[in-house]
Amino acid sequence: MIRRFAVFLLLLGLGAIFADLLLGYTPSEELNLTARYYAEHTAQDLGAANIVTAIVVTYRGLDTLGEVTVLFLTATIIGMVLARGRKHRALQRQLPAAGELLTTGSRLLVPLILLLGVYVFVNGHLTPGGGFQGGAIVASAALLLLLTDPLKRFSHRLIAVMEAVSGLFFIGLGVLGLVYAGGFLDSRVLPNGAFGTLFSAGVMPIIYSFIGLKVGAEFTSMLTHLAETEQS
Amino acid sequence: MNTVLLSIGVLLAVAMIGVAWLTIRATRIATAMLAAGLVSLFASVLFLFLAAPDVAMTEAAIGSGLTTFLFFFVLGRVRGGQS
Amino acid sequence: MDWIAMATGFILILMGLYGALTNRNILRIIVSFSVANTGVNLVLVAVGYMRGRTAPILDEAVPMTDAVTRIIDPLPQALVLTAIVIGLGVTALMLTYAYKLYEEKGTLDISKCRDLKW
Amino acid sequence: MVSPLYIIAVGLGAAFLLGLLPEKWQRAAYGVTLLALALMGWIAGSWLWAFALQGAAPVEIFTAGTQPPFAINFRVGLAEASLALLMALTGLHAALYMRDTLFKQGRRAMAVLLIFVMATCGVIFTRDLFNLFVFMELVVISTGGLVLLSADRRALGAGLKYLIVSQLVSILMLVGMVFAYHATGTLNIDGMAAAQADLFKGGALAFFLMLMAVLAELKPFPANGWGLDIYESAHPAFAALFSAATGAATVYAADKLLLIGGAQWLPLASAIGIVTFVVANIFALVQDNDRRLLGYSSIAQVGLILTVIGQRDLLGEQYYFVAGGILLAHAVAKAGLFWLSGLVAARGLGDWAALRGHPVLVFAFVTFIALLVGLPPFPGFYAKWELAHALAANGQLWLLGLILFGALLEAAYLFRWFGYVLKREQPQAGLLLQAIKEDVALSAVVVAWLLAYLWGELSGQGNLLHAIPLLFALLFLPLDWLPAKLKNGLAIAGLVGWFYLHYPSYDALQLIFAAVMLPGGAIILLASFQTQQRRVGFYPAAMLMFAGLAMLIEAKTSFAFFAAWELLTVGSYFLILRGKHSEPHALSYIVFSLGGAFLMLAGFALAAQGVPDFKIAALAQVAEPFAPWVFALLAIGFMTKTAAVGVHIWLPGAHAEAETDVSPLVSGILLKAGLFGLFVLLMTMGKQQLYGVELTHVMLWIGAISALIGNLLAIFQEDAKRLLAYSSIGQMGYALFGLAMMNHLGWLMALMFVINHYIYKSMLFLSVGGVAKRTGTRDMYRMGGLITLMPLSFIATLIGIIAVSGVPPLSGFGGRWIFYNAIMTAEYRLPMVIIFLAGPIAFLYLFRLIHTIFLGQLKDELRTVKEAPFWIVLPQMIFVVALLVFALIPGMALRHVDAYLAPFFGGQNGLDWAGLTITSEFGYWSPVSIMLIIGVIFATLFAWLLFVNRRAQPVKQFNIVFAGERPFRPETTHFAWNFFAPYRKALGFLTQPLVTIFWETLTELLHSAADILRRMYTGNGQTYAIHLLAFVIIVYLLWMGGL
Repeated sequence: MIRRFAVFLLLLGLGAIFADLLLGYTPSEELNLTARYYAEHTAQDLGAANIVTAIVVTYRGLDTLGEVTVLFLTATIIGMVLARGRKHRALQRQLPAAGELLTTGSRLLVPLILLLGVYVFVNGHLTPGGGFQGGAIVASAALLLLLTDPLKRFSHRLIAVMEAVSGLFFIGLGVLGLVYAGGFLDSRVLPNGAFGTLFSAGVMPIIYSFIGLKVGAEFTSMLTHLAETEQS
Repeated sequence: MNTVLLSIGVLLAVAMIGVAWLTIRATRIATAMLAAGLVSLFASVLFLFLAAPDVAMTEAAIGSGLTTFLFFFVLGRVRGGQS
Repeated sequence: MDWIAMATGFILILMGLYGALTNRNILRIIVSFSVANTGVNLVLVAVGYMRGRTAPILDEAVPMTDAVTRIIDPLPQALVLTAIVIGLGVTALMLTYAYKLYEEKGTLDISKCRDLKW
Repeated sequence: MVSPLYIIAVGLGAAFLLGLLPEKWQRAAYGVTLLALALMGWIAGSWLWAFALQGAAPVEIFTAGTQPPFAINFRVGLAEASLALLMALTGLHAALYMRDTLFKQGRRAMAVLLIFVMATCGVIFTRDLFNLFVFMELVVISTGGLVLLSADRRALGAGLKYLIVSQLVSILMLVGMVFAYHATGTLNIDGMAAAQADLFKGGALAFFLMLMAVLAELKPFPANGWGLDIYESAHPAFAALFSAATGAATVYAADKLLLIGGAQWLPLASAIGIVTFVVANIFALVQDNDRRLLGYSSIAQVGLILTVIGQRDLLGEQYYFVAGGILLAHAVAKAGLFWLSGLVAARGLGDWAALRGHPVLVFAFVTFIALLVGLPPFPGFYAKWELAHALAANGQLWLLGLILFGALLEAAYLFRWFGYVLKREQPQAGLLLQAIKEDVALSAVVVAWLLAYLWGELSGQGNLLHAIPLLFALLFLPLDWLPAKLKNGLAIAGLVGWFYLHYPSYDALQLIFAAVMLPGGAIILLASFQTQQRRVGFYPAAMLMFAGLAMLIEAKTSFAFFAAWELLTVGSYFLILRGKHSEPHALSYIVFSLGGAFLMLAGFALAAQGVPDFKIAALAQVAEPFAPWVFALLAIGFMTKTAAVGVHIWLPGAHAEAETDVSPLVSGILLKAGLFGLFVLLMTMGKQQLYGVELTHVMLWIGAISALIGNLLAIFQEDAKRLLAYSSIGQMGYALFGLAMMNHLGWLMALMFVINHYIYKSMLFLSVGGVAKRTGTRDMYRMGGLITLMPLSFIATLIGIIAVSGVPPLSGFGGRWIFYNAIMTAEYRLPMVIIFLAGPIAFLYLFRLIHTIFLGQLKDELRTVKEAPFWIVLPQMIFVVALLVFALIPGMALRHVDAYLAPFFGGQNGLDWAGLTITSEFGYWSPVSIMLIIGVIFATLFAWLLFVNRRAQPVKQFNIVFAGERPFRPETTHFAWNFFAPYRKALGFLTQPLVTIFWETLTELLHSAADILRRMYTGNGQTYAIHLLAFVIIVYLLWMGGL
């Protein structure tokens, strides 16, 4: 009870800080310096229609690399934690079979979901969405498969290789930018191409695709590791 | 800013706070998790209104989708974990 | 709209923290934090929002030349994207920890996990 | 040079590559890990090379081919490059150290390690706020993974606590950041710093939240329970990383962030830092788990660095020198200690005694402790010096005081720990030696000494590692395998040689002190020929003390003086610690000495007022209002060494428990360092008044009381060496009194005491030590009748006590004579009475030495006792001769000194030295005739005694003993037991150990306060999160409320 009261009081203090921020907030009428630069230059310099994507992939590509690394780390640590002390006797529990409807449905849906995921990340530079969203969609296909058959095992090897290869390509493209263009992760390694088309914005769509693959692989890895805990 | 949009916004906000209340005070953990996912889903709708489609998609896919699944995965493994 | 979102965001943060700091069950703590994270994302996006403007995606509706006057600040959105993913990463990691702790101790009560102190 | 981005690329690329390798290829994966870390280190190292040696300018590195505010940029300069090198090297060492664990956990663990190191480098390089956040999150998450490499199951809980706290941190950070962005329109750190005004118009709160988030990662008090848990439970190699790498990276992040805030936020950083520093050190006092102790110490050190960051503007150009010195010293020492902790099997502090069998590891341990405490010649010493001067010059005296107080606490628990290592019983568990782990730990020792050299070069004060005395002392470390006799010869040659080469350049005062300390030390060292075998550790310690003394005498600047002072303190501490039961006494010695040294540091800093290269002679020019304070601080510092009453409690134990040949070293010689300091002080600063009180007058009283109390305490001792130790307190009281009289004869008498006290106290300690060695006890009532068995020791003791007590004909009388002359020229009635009273008391205890040890009946069990070993007797005989010579012709030394002192007192000699008699305005003293007269009296009495003794009838022992009853404690029936019981009844109230009680109560209070307060660390992760929130709110209320 004391704890609740103390927390309440402290949060009241934090609330006061927040209230202060809220009341002191004046929405800006004009784009600030940074945003104006993005609005003016993104399309010309990088050839990307989706400015958020241009920021995520190129201007702040290093953040994104870090972000992908966060997922990689999480997936790796989860694998490490759950591998630790896992008993090796594979206890095959008999589970009730998933319903016919679900099984058939997932067979039908999985390819479609995968296709959607790929579409989302390949078009990241043109439309909303991109690697992360696409990756999550790809992972949801895996999730669906896991739901229909809880004992299903994905090849860890395949996931790991996909994770590693896409990660390496991401870095490799970044380094290419460093060598052949203006800096690390500069997307202008390839020509910008025609604005608004699929093959435009330099290597941006390629990078975003690798991000998508990597994120998908990492999510899948997390999910399968957690799913396999059933074994023990 | 038209009133319809504004009232939808207020409605969403109220809904979110209500559901968030459920998250922190629900008796069953499963309810709390579901509520947290719902908060996230409402938020992604709000993001759309805030002209942030990228964020909306991400929040929907990752925040409310994957996260909630992760929660339930673990919940299933720890069988409630209530002491 | 931005005011509503921002206020809601702040309230969600406070509620989430309240939940995280008063619930003893580790899973509930994690769930509460995810609510708080959602709140943070709302605040972030709300700060980038500008009335009467559209999403920072150039197409026929928003031509390149009008971009400066038509679109909202894209940067906070990019930040939120990253924040969401990082949030997921941390959440997943905490969940794994919770699972492992449960395996070791048979409980998820955080006040029972006090082997290290002083 | 390769872009630092490659550090990121290599780290990440290798981590991803590990995923491609088959699970079985452990070796390949490990190879890739090592290679990547080495490559990262090489890149950082090449930049460091360019900046440090080729003077390259800092470089901005753009990403995405776009200018900074719009894209993320890195910056690499000297600080970044050296920190990145630190990260990569500690990472590489961690990988080497954890080889077994990494092999067991597989490539995943290696990938996490790589990402950890990469992320810490990112934190250092990036100039973008959000990017900083991303890298910090990576550090947090990889910490969450690496914590689990521990064999300790509790690490899981610690990791979870950390994640909970970091959630809170990231919420604060993000909210703050977006509002800061809103206010300034940029995320670039430099851009924000440029737009500072906008930021604070838009709400300082945004910055406040960010600052709190970054500071929270620095584990400020009270929001640091989670950090301690990680330190305690993590794998030692990771704890080393967490302390060295994470600590350094986060500190640098805080530094960058404060750049945005600007000057007005610096005091906040200092305040948080200093509170953390002091409180963490207090809590560490009661800690018995080694890793948790190191955790507290890490938190404290980072707090100190934060304090320094807060003083950035004040330090100016010295900022990187000071902050970098403390930071690197902390990182290397902490990493080294954590690595060592992996070699020790059990977790108690006492379990480290297992190191004792391995001198190299003990050396490593002591290096790390010295590095951490900031003893010369390590970087922390130079840094502390500069810091103290900057603070004192700018009136930040409270801060300086708190820093020194915290540093003293830290030294206390670290040296206590070192005492355990050398003195505690070796535990069963012992060591877990593994060649690679040992090598990793020892590499930190190498780095420590390299840093010491580097900081010496950079200091602008002269590199201590170029000082020949110090090098000579250090030379004995590699020579420690030689037999002791050989080393002893070398040591004596060194002392005499140094004196021979340098004495022409000394003035009279220096000459007297140098003669006592160097050739004087050599004579005492003759006694050391007596020891067999190797005597590991003795010579480096002894020579370190002598090096300090040699450097002290020649010191021209305050820096050289202070450095010499610290060296001699540390050396003598090691010497004292060698005694069998001296662990607690050595600790109290070092704590008091360092406390005194810190006061001196403060005094010098206050005196210099920012003047670089402050000359000792310039003390004379220190003006009001500083002068009296400088005087007081320095005087207390010196009086700590001379064991004036109030700060004397370390002395009896330290001197009594020391080895036979060490007691004379620390009593006969070491105490003189304090007198030397007082001489220098009084000669330069003269009389000072504080609040209308004449400070020398206070000293006079202290001297008188010391003389009285020291002598009084001495008479009630049963332990012969302890008696002599207390006697030293009294003797030093006389000297202090003489000095404080501030007249010519007073000073002359003090100088005479320097010589006399050295001779007779060394002699007495040696003879009593010889007796104790032969009889196996130091309790006087267990001895008796040794005159026939140990005649030479008897003669030495006899001569010694005659000299001490100041009766004619020996030099002690000369001292008294000058003394009484001096008093008569001054107007100090009451203290004069006290000091007169102290005289006869001295005779009471001295008489016991002869009476109880050498006269009376011989004990049965002592019948086979032989004379003390030759090498112990030899120096005593030399001293006997010296005393006689000095008694005959005191003018030999003193007339020069008299002439030297003359200019201070109007140019006249105090005494007339014509011929063999010495004349003052009150009378004359003719040593030769006195000697003759006394000789005649003595011969007559002796003949009569012999005549009388002829008819003496021996009585059988035990013929009337006990009357058939066996007493409960047989020794109480001995006539010498509690010999002065009547006096104890009369004067005992004066000997009540009030001072001891005072210091003990103070320590006790600190300890119990620490023990109660640290219970706020309940172990509950949620509570820790609440602590963090409370920290934020409290700082908000205190700081923003007043802003």
